[in-house]
Amino acid sequence: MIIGLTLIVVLPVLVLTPLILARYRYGRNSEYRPHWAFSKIADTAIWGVPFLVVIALAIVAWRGTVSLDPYKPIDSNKAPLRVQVVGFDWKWLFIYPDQGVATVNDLVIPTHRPISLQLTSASVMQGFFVPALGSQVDVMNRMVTRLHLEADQEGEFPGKNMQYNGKGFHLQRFATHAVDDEAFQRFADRTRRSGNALDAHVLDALNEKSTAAQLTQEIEPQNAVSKPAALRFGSVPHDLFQAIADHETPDWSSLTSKVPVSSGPATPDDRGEKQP
Amino acid sequence: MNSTSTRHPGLNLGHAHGEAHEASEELVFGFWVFMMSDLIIFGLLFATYITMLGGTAGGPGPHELFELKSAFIETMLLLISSFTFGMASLALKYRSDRKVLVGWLVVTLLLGLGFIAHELYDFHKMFSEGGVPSRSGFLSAFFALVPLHGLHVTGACIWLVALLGQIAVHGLDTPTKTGLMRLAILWHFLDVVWIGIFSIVYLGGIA
Amino acid sequence: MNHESHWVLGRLDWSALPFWDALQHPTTMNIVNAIIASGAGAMVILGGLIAAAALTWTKRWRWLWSEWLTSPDHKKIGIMFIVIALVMLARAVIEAVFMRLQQAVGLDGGFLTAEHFGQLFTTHGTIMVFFMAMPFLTGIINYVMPLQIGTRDLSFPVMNTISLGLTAAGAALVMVSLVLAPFSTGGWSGYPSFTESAANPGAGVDYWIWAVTLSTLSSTLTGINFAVTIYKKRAPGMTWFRLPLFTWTALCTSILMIFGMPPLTVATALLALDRYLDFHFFTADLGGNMMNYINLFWAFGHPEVYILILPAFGIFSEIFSTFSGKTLYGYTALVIATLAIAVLSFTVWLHHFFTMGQSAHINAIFGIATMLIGVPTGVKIYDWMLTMFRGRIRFSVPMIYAIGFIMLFVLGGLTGVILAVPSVDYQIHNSLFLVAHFHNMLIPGLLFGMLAGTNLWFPKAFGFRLEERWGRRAAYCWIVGFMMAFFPLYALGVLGMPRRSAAFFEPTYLPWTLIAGIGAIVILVAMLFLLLQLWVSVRDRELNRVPGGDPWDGRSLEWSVSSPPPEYNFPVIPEIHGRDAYMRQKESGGGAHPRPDDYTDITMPANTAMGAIIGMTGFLMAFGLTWYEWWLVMAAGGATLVALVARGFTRQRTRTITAAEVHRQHDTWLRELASLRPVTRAEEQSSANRGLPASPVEGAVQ
Amino acid sequence: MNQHTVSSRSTHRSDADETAHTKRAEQRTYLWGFGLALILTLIPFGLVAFGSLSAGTIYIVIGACAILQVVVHFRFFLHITLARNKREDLQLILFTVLILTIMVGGTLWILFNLYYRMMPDMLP
Repeated sequence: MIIGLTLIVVLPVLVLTPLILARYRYGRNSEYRPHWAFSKIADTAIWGVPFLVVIALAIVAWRGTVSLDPYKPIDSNKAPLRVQVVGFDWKWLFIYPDQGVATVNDLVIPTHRPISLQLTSASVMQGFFVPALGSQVDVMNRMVTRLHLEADQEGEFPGKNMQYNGKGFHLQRFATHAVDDEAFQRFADRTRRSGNALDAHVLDALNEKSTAAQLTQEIEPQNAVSKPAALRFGSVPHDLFQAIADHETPDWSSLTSKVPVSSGPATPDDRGEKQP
Repeated sequence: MNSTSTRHPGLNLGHAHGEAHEASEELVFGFWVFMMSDLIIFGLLFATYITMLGGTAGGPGPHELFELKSAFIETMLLLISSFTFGMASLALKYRSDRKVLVGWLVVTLLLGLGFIAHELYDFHKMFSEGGVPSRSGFLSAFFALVPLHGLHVTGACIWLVALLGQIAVHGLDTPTKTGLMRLAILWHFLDVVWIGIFSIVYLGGIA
Repeated sequence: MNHESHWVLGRLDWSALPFWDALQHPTTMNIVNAIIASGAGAMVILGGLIAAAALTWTKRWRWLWSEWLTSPDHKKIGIMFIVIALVMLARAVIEAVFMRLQQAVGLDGGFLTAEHFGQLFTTHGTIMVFFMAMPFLTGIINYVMPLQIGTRDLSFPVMNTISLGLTAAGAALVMVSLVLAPFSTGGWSGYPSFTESAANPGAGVDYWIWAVTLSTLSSTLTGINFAVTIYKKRAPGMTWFRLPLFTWTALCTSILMIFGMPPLTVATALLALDRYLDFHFFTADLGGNMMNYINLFWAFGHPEVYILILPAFGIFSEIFSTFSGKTLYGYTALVIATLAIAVLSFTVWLHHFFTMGQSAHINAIFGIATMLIGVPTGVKIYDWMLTMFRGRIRFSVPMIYAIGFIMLFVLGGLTGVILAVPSVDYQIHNSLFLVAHFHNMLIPGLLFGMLAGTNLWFPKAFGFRLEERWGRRAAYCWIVGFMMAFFPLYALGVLGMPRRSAAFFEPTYLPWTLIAGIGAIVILVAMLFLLLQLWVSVRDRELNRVPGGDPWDGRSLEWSVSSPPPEYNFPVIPEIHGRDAYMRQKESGGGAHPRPDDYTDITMPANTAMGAIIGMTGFLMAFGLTWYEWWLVMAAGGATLVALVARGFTRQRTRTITAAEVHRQHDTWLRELASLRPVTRAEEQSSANRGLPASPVEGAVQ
Repeated sequence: MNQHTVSSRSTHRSDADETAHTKRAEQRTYLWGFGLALILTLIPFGLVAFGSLSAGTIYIVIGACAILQVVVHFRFFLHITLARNKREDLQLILFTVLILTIMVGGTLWILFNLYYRMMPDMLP
């Protein structure tokens, strides 16, 4: 659509320029009018047509921008899944506040269900982007941005940081696993049962400038070789995200023990859309 | 008379100055352009200051740090100095006795120095009350905007001293005259910027 | 990095040497990178030594000082600006080739360390914008604009030398960073908080800040100088709507410099305050936020885009008209379009950060404003096509660049409109699509314009034409190399490859990065051909000499004087009666070079060391600030103040060239002119072209 | 201009009178300017120091007085007028005001919108 409209202006240049060059090249004795410098018809066309095209484009752009605003929740009959994203140097932390779990560089989401993301950075500015799922958005220290995504099919989609943040920048990648509802539930349960606690020691390690592989080496040396960069935490301070965004200490006392208490279904309630 | 004023708009030496009047044409216009470029810098610092008003980070804010009295004294010093520089410009334009011109210039210089001294004293007091630029974003913005104006006044004072020196060495020749013209514009311009600081930073902060 | 400051050396110590790191950690990769970095540093030192040795050998130091470095002549200053631009272009192109090669083999690795790669893209961008593009266009405007409006110099010739000095100082600082490393890795836009001392404590960002600041000051002064010159120094009869189009674009560029540079000055100054004095503008804590930096940077950055592109538009306007043997189509429309672009360019800066999280309505409004700029730009393109329409088009080197420009630039415009739609930008922001887009605008737009302008005006400046064959080869290589190097980047961007990636892990990228790598090599070949063109041209200069001064059957005043022009440009200031002043004179049949009734004494500005002094003190101050050598900063700052005050006390500011001398020089030239054979355009590219065209209509028709 | 190059004794005489006259007029201009500026400084100062108006009203008064005082300075000290023959610097100043409005207005608009959406604690 946008390209088509723009081509109305661009294509004549690409076609007519070679024709003019061929016809009026020196020595070919085509019509020569060295003082011809104005034509009302031509001027009306070259001002008018681009102007009309821009008006059309403006309407398209306005509508698209407003309807595809990353802050705008996606219409769906399912309640959105809340995920909180923190950009560290050079890895991503994903917190599932309603499931009480967290992962590093491993975003597992159910398909056909809106995902409501809150994002911040614990370091410098970064750009959160899963090309296959839609918009990117900048994440910044002490600020919380929003993004709404939805996966239409199952699969593994690469995600990246788009904003340069130092020498580990190109390694700051993560995998998005879109799975069905049950698989997601299994992931949440298994993580809650088996994962480590995201305690002060882990947060310190996250804050260091390291890639996910180096991080795994540090906090789970036994797993570093077998499944690098797939750290999962079954217990997370309930205010971790907001504490990071506000530069405060999380409420470590809210950490549960490694053995999980069985919990109800992980459907978020209305609180989900509000900031804690 | 009219034909000359069309060529030399704004602050000017007057046709009677012949060569200097002609030479000032480009110089003064160029200086105006420079001032306008400088004004953009001030404008953006004002904008930055306003956007940083919320960034006190728990530190002292306008109410704790600003004193209306000293801001008023500084305003008066600058306003009077603008007037005295105006008198100097007239003395130059109408070829009054050189002593009259130098007299007005010295008065202006003293007022300018008084302004700087008072401002430094203000900053000193703010510092002693914990109002240092490294305390918060708000204070950073304050200490970028207001001292930059102060630096401009300092520069203008140095320029004024240099011009007084030139008058002593070379007399009132064309370069001295055009220099005084441009300094006049700078001086009045700094007063205009101060209106913004007085109104937005001090009055707006305390109101 | 040692943060204990030595009282003389500040923070400077052994670790600043480019091979230091490899000595400490001798891994293969570190050694490879150290060799590359040390080689670059060695080239800087060697280049300096060779230049110094050559000057000493040929006993040219005095000549350099009195004929060039202290000359207030706008023509010489223009040439020196262009020399800086070309040296810096060579460095930045080599860096670009390294980056493309790294990405060509960058699947899972590559040969450059991420740190080294970060410095490469930062210096590449910084140099290309501030030390290649800006000096290049400043140089060309400096040289051409006063000749086009019929005046003898700029309004403020001494300030012009200071502008040159400041740009040279900034360029020198960037060059020194090769020897005493490192440079910033924060990209040419230097976003905090990555560039804050918390994340980047080293000297790199400080190098960047001061180099950019020097360049910004230089450009602000240049803008003021140009604008006042065009306002106040036009020849009698040169009314606004008789100005050549290049001068119009020069005026708009200078207005953009005057009002567009201050936001950058503010942004870098506040960043410096953060880094040096612990202020909190853009830090993550204590009430700072980096969003204002990004806002300020692009409030400069977008006008800057048009600072870069408008002079090229002006050059192309001259070229299309001259090499089609035709009046420019739609002069008034072109002027209005230029003015519209200049004003609109201040209203679109937010489109550089659509993804930062502001409301959709703000994004949409700025997106639409961006598209609006497309209208006057499109009008310009069509005006150029209609200029060629019904003309007699000659394919000289400038025209080849111009045609390459017009075809490629509209593609860049197309992708620009795509990026201007915020919802689309969310998909491709900060990807290689963006990189491809702005290179698509700046290489065909700016760089082709500058190279075309160099080919066009070189004979004016040096008295002989540039060789055509190598010129054409260089132009074709530029066009092909550009397409190969940057069209694949569009694809990579759509595939989601982020810009500034040292390496990648998706095998699907590989074919594209390989093609782009080959394209970069072709561009390197183009650079080589440019060098060859220059060498062959200088070697065969007698064959291509154009003493007549008008090799292209030119239309504006600069072609009416000898090549090279006398230092006072015009023996007698011409009287202007219409657009295309010189062509009008040629067509009127009254003789293209009338002999004036009488000559008068000409007063020219005397040589001055101000530019050299301020350049030197500016460099030392910036260097001292970068390495925390406070004594140096104080000394250089004091010297600057003393120099400025002392300049105020000098009175020997001009010198006079007598009427008799002017008369004698003009006579000599007119006699030489009379001996030349006028040539038709068919012989334009042959050595028969001595710079005297046959009468216009007949010459073009043949 | 030509009137002055042609100088006879009688025109010289009237020139001197005229000069004295314009000098007085210009002095009056400066006095007027000083007086007006003083008043426009004192009004908001007095209101802030001693008045008890609502914050909104005070901001409006401060803003209005500041803008008026800027105009006064330009008119009486810097001699920028609307007279037809002085357009060049007026154009320059008006263009600067336009650019300032765009840049400052845009900055405030963008940043406060960003604060509102992303860091509400920065809102004053």
